[in-house]
Amino acid sequence: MNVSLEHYLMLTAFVFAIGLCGALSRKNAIIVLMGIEIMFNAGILNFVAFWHYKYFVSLTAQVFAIFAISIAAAESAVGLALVIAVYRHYRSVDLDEMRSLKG
Amino acid sequence: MEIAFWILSAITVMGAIMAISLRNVMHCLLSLILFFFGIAGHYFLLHAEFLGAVQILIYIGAVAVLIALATMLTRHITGEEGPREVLGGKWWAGMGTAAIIAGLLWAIIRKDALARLLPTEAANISYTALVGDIGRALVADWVVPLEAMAVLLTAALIGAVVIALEEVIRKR
Amino acid sequence: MSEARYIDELVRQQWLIPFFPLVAAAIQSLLKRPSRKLSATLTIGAMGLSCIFALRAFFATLGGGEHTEVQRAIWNFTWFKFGNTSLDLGLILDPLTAGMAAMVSFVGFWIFVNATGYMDEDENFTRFFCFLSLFAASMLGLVISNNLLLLFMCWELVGLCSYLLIGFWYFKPSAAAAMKKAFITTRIGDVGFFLGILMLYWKTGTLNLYATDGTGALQQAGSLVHLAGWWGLSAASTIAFLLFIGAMGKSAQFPLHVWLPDAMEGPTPVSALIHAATMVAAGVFMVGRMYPLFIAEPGAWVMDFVMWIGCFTAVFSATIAVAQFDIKRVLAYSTCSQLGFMVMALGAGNLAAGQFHLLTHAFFKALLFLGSGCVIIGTHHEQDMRKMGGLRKYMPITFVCYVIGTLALAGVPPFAGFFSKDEVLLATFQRNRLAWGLATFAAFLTAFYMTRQIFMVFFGRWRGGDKEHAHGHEAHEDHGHGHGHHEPHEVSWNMWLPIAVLSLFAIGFGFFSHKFGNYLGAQEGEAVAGKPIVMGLSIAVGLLGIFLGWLVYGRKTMEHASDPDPLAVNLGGLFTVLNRKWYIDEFYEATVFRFTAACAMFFRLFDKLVVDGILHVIVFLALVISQIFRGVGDEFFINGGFDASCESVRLGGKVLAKLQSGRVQNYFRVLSLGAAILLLIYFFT
Amino acid sequence: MDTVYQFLQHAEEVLRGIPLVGGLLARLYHALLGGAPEWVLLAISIAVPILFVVSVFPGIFAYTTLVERKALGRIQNRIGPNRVGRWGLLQPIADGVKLLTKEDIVPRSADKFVHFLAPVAAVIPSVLLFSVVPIGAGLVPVDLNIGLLFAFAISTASVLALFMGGWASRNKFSLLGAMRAVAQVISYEVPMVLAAVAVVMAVGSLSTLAIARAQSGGILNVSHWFVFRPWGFVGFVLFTIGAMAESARTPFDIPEAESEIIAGYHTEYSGFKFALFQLGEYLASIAMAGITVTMFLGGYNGPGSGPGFFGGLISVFWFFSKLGCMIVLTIWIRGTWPRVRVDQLMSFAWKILLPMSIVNIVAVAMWHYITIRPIAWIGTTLWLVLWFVTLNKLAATEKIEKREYRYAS
Repeated sequence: MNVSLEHYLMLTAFVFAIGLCGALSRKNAIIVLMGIEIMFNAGILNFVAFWHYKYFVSLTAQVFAIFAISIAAAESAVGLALVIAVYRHYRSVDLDEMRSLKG
Repeated sequence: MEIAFWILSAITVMGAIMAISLRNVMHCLLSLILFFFGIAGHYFLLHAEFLGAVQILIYIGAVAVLIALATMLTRHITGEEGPREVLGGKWWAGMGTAAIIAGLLWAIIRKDALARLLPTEAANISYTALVGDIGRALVADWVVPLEAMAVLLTAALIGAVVIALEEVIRKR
Repeated sequence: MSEARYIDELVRQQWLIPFFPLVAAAIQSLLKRPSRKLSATLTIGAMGLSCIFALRAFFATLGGGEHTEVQRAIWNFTWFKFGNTSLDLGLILDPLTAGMAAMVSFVGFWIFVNATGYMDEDENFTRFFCFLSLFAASMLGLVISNNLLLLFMCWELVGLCSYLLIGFWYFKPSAAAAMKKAFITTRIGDVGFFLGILMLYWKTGTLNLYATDGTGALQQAGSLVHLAGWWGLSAASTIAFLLFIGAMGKSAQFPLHVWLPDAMEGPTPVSALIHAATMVAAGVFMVGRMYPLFIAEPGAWVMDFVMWIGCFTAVFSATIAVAQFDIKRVLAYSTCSQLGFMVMALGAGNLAAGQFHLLTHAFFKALLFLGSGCVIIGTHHEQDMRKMGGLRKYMPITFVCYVIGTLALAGVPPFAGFFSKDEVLLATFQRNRLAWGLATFAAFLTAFYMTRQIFMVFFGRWRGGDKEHAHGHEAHEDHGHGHGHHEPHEVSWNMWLPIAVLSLFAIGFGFFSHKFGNYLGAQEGEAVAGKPIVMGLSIAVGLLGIFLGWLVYGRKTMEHASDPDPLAVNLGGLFTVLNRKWYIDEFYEATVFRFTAACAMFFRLFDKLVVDGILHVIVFLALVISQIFRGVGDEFFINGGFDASCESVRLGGKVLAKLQSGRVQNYFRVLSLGAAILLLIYFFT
Repeated sequence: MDTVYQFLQHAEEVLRGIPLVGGLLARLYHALLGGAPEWVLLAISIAVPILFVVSVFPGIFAYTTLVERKALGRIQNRIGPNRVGRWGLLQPIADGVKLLTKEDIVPRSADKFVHFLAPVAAVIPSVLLFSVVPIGAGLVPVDLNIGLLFAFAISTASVLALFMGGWASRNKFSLLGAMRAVAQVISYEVPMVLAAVAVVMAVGSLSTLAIARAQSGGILNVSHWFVFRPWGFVGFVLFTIGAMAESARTPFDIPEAESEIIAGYHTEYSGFKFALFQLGEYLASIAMAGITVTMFLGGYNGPGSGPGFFGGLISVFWFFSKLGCMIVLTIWIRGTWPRVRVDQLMSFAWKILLPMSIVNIVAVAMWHYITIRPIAWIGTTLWLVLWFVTLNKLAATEKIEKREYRYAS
């Protein structure tokens, strides 16, 4: 059986769901961030797979992937800085304890 | 190709699952690194070598290290979590949502209409000299997004520093 | 055409003109330890170099005076490129640019020399000179640019520098307010300017003004006339109108003039620079630069609009200037008025007259401002004319130069102002008699208030030491050194030398007026009908104004600082109105500010009543649904009294508030569910 | 890899060309591999570079330790190891045996698995680094078209090992060492990569082989080395400093500063795991030296090097000579320089090296666009010197006053 685009789509869908699951159900803010990173990576892998199987002409997909990676890096930097700032305030990275914005 | 795909996929999925399920944050991080390596391997497999190297350089060299530092700055050294602390409130809802989305994605991919749209095999073209092409594409067609990205990264850098420094300044 | 080739070569070196001040500013901003000598040397030296290059360019274009067509050399280059689009920048060298650049760098040079004396005691000497350099650099950049993008960048830089310099003494609340006022007011005009630029780009697809292949925006002005614009104008005129709004802000034309008089809160050399060489000149220069767009469509109301705005500003500001007591404020309103003259000339269709008046005015207004700076320094930071007097004896050099400047501004024949003002009046005369009449009246007022100033400041007896209480609440506490009551004295050489040099130009520059018209390539037009009338009348009103000024102020000078102004005695209430500047600021206060406040109030009420009301309705509906789902609909409808509904509103609020849990993962879950629904929709379609 | 494969395909003719023993070698080769199927040749061509890397470079490592100890000894006016074998030549083997037989101690509270994984993770990236270092004309294990980027990616991954070791040991000194290592490596990576960007810009390729090839030619195959360009010299200095800091060599050995935090991240390691850590560290440092040689010192180029069998042999000789020089240079620096302070370390990276590397990139652009060589020389040199002086002036936080020695004369 040849590896086709569908295989990659399946893989990324699965990995995306795993990341989502982690981001939604874990309590620790850092692990939630990790889950988000996993989702990001799944998305980027999708782009590269589409590129490989010639769904996109030219290098658009690769360039997009590079931008996505950069954005993810910036996002994680800011996210972690937020986690550290929150930790200084609450002495915890527990997302369930951060609810001072409760309406 | 197939063997490599299956091995890498196994590594990727295993790394992802472990990264979100292990109890110790540090172990999670190491699993995440494994996952990143798996993804980088996929990139190499897909002939996107440049992206593979970038993946290692940025995700493993920077993001993972950043997470490690953040963990050490926020947790006690072991990174252990008690059994009750792992899952947040309403974890079942989160998992349910994830399951629903996974199912839907699966269904959509399996859907005939889409499956017929997708090519099954890689076209036979050489993938050489891509790095130069990517560079040219970045500074020719994509220069405005590139500049925007530069601004964004600068802003993120400054923002991260400011956010992380804030209370230190206030104390002085 | 060897000459044309020479300027083609020269245009590639035009960038050197703003380059030197820019480098000077950069070096000064990077210096670790401020050094007065170094920064003054750098600034003045850089300006001198710029001046040399500007003069070289000027003389290169001067040779073209005999040619019929305008000598113009351009140099466009690509700034950067993305994909198939590229952003171009360009430099230009034509008489307009060359004359302007030479004037700016020359006048700027002497202003800088004067500033070394004026700012001698200031703590932030180096910061001041750094800003000055940047200011000059951006103005020179504006002048030499052949591209609206570059022009706009420099335009904004000029605005920024004026903001920084007006508020140089930012610790004074008045200065801080003035800087904000200047910035915001000009920004209003900039909106128009920017719209104009956008529209120009939209219609022509280029921002280059001229191009060698004839695709420049101004070269397409002829075709723009045939495109439709807004307000019943052609595209060319619409763009011109929008651009003129920008010029109105920058050059302080009537509705947007309010910032200029306040701008004298900055140090006096800055005022000189703003009023003479850079900031306000930018607006007029820009109109001159874009002139082909203005005249492209004959008979459009834009030109009339420009003329009447200029005319009104000229008269309006002149009347205000009559009743001011602050020596710099008089000059500030005078600048407004003179700018009105320039704009009027442009509107009347005579580019050369407007630009020529701009140049001559730059010389004598810089002279007057620097002179007033000398007076202020000589009298130990006194700005109120009522507390001056008799300075003729104490400051002879300043006095002579100041009188020359005054005569030039008043338009007395041999001086520069006469020729340029005469050109302006003539141009207006040919276009519209009423405007000409008003302008002549403004010229009369100009002569009058300048004479008033001369007599108040330099004649009579020294009233500075008069009243103790007058000095008790001294506004300028930053120089509270002990000799506030000392006699005034002559200023040092680095302050009077610039005004002496400038006064030479104020005397002699006007004789080039005829040449200048040719130089700018203006067509002589129909025969100078009515020239003798115009000229004679303008001389007459000038002399009349001086005579009246002498009659009112010179015959019997003020004795005490607290004496009322003789004019106030005669004019009564009108004088107060003039003194309060026709209550324009108060008018804005009462209208614009009130309106904003009212809007804010309205929206607050709107928020409270409508938005909250809608929210309540939503809450109510949510409650209804929730109640139905709980299967107690009957009960709700049966017991639907007032109390119950109140209670249920609260309940519904609680239900909705649950959504706002403050937990990030909740939001994330909802988001994911939304994504799931989208996927579902995708799946079933 | 490709070169080996080509060599195998034409081995007989090539071998026959060697004087004296050529015929014998060719006959030997024919007896061994004559007529072997294609896949055998392919397998051999893959195995040879791997075996080479795995065997030769650890050997170099072993004798580097000896040279280091001897040289340090001489610098400190000692003799250094001289007991085991003539001139202490067998010392590395003795050390190896000692470390292998030592008891392996794992702290009780340590995270066993990660503690075990860390030394392994330290070695793997270091070995992988060699896969893109060309050791001779056309002789590179894998000629990746992203070779340099690959090397940087791998070298950043090596920091994870230090981090894992430091964290898993459950020892505050280990953790401090790990955090220092992480901070240091992240900081120094940036100027190092940017210094390499200058070379990449000049060559126009990321392939290490192409970079080495770009430096061939000129007088004696020497004058085209990038180190003899203004920007190349600056890049060389920047890159060497960065590489030294990246592999935590003195004077940048903050992560394992004995006097401050015992031994940093490998405080709790002993025996074979400790040896692996050392191996990884030294291999990384050697590989970085190899990349430095490739990028700035002309790689395998030298008098006499070139394509063909003999040229290839000479090029290998030149490469290893230069590598040896770089190793000795690092040892020399280690023996003579004091360790920098942590804050100095950071400010040096961010205030001097980083701006300087960016300035260097501009210098390469100037070099590229100024076609008249003398002007390019003067211009780039002036530009770099100007910025160097300015940066030093700007970075100087305090004025160093003249010291007064109260007790010394």
